[in-house]
Amino acid sequence: MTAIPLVFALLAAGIWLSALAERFASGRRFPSGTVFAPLLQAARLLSQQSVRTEHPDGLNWVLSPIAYLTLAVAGLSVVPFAPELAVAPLDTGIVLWGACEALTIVAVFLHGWSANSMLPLIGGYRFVAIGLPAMLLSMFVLIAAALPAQSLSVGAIVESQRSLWNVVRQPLGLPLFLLLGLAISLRGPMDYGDAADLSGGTAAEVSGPHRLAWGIARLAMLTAFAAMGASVFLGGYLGPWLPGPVWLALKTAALLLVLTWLGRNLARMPAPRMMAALWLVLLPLSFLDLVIAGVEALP
Amino acid sequence: MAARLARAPGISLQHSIRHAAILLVAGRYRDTDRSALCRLHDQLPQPRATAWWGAAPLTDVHDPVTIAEGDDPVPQLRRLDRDLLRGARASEPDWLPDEPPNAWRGKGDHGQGGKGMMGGVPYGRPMAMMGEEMRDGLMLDAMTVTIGPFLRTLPPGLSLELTLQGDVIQQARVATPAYSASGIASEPLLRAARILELLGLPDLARRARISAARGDDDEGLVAAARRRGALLALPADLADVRARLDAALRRGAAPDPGEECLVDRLAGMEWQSALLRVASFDPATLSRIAPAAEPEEGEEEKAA
Amino acid sequence: MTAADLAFYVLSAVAVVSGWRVFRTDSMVRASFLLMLSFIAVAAIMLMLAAPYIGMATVFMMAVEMMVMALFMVMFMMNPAGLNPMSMVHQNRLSIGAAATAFVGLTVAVLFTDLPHEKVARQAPVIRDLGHELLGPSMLVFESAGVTLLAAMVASVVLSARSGRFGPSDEGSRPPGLEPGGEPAGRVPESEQEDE
Amino acid sequence: MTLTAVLIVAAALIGIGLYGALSQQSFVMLMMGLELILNGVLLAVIAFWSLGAGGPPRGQVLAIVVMAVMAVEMAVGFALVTAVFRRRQADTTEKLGTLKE
Repeated sequence: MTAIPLVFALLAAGIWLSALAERFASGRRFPSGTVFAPLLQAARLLSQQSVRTEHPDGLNWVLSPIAYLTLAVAGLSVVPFAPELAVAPLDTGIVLWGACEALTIVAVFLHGWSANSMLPLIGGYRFVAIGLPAMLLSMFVLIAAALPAQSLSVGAIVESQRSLWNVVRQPLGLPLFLLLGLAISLRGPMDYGDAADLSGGTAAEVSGPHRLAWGIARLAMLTAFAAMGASVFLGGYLGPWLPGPVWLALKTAALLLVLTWLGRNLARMPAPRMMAALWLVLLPLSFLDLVIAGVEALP
Repeated sequence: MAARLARAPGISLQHSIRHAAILLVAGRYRDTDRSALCRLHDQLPQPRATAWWGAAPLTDVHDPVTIAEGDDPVPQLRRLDRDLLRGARASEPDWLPDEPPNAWRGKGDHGQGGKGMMGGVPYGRPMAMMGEEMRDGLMLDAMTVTIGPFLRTLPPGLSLELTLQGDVIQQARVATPAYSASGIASEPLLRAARILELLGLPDLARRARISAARGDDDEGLVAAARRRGALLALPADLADVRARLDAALRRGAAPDPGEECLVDRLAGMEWQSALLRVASFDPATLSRIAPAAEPEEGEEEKAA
Repeated sequence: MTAADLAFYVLSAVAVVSGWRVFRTDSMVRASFLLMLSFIAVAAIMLMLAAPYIGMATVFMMAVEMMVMALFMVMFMMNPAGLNPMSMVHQNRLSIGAAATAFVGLTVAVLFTDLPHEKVARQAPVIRDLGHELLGPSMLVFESAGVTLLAAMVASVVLSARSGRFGPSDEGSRPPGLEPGGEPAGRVPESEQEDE
Repeated sequence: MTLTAVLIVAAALIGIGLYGALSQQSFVMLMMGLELILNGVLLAVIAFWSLGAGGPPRGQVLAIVVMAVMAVEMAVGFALVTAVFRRRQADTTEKLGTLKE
């Protein structure tokens, strides 16, 4: 059961690192105490009023950030920190992760729906339209990664990369998977839920502690995704000299930084264009990825 | 004016009033926009404060914080923020009575203000009614809403009355025209910054704003925008926006859109594309195609 | 009572109660997600029944399905949030009677049947078995399901898309004439028949 | 957790689903009833497989077929609802008195 504290330590470190990376990436100068800036921001939000809109769907309004955060934790629970060291070393690890992806879309939609306001609702709607195809192609990519391992368990997928990491073996896999990461953590080119053109989208009406909870949940999902991506494509805990959990943390951090950079430096196209790109270009690419994995798996 | 804030350390401009702590009213505003300003203010979460930078405070505001037009607002804003957080300054009360747009309490079959399935004003607002979807002909709910005049993604002062089905605009009407702009407010780079923000490139937008505030050329800007896919992201039916963004990044004159009417062009467009198109016009063109500009100047932004 | 039994009772209660609430809430969006909750509870029971793949896949599928359902609700239904409480129910008594009959009948059948009791072995490699079965002896079944899904996809696009082969479907599209300028081929739409 | 108990839960789900399918006017709600019936069926199939038949691989194949049926029902169902709605603005069963045009 040493895995449980490891999960929460990784989550906390990931949230803090990505909040910090976000600040550095923005290129702003900060007066002092930059390292603690996320904490200060959190304290500020805690002291603010949590405004309620008129007649929201009260239950879902409260539940959606909680569900989002829970899904991040659940997704992280199948990631192994060392051989046989995961909170839930399931045989169906990546199916569980897929279920978490799908439910994340539900959580974001509910967040937009429950505010009873126009911009959040449009954000929720748009996110579903883009999120579902993105999730679909991520599943193909994950199945391709499961092929050489001959198992749906994340631990087995990591073990199958002892000779060669999946990022090399299946070059299409990681880039396509990163797209999904940008989508489910609501950032940059795939942020159709909380985008600036909707004044914050599903989060446009939240303030104070509620906004803090939503922000933490977003970063937690980003961390969970990065850990998953590091395990499936970058060999997870595998690596010389250092112990497994350290390697996983390092690779997770690297993916976090890549995602943060991509999120701030790629333009977001209008939703219909992105929709066409997802269905007509990227989904066939994920099939191609599956074919490549299949051909390689031939004895 | 707000372009000058782009460089200020520790101050970030927010997209939603709910995310802000301080409302900064920069420049003059129209008398007709007063009620919109009050509504905006009342959506600020507490503790909250308003600063008037080169703007006349509303008469009934108690103890207003005013900043002269030529002054640097950053030190004052910082002090204000610190006082608010420490409780040294009381949070501002609502400026408008907190009441729904229509009375609903106790009315109707269940006290929710509605009648039957679709009638009445449940919880203060009428329900969306069916209308034909433009692209597909399905009868779907259409909602009429007004956005602006202080929406950050629109040019200051412009407010549009939109009939929306999902994120597609069925019908548009200019409710109030944009403020006419002169000096720095008509700087092309500010327009480019707004477009870049709509494209999800906040850092590049900030770079453009800083360059606009300095009033110098930033040669790398076009290349940087190109590298990040800003021009590529615009689809073929937004080719005019692409051309105007390219021109604005070079601080050049945009190609003349000719005799087009803005609101007609917006019908049938999806939300982000529509905002991109609105943001791409320079103030002079905008006042021509989205008519009846008034001789005032002003900008309003939110700072935290 | 073991912890597993307790978990089973709680999950069953969640599945049944949320299934019942689906038809009792005014908000259509809540209704679809209550149904999803019911499915998730059933999926958790299936996990306890040593069917991890089917359970997880159910959650995955139902999350997507109910999401789409919620969107359709908001699209098609007037008053999707249930702001004006309403009752859209017909033949209520008959339905309650039928439901009660079905439940009682099935329960009686369950209670009075001599059910076999052979549990799945604890360490059985059920997922591997499933994979070998699907791509081995039951391949025909599996492929039939796949082809059926493909047919359903084609059918749903044909049914729901507006653009017909000869014009928008809701305007009664008809194919061109067999010879240039001739009478349009195909069946004459009902509406035009009445005009003649 | 005996086979009998699980089957009774499945029966309850089927009963509630039947109520929904028969009583709801709106097409989409009606489909929710059908889904709930299939939910009960799926649970019963897995219960028989796990607790009754000793886990033969074919039992899970049956469950997969049930899931495919669910997906087909949803896809074709929604397509039909869209088609009918486009043609006649009908979203409840009462508005569909006839199958003609």
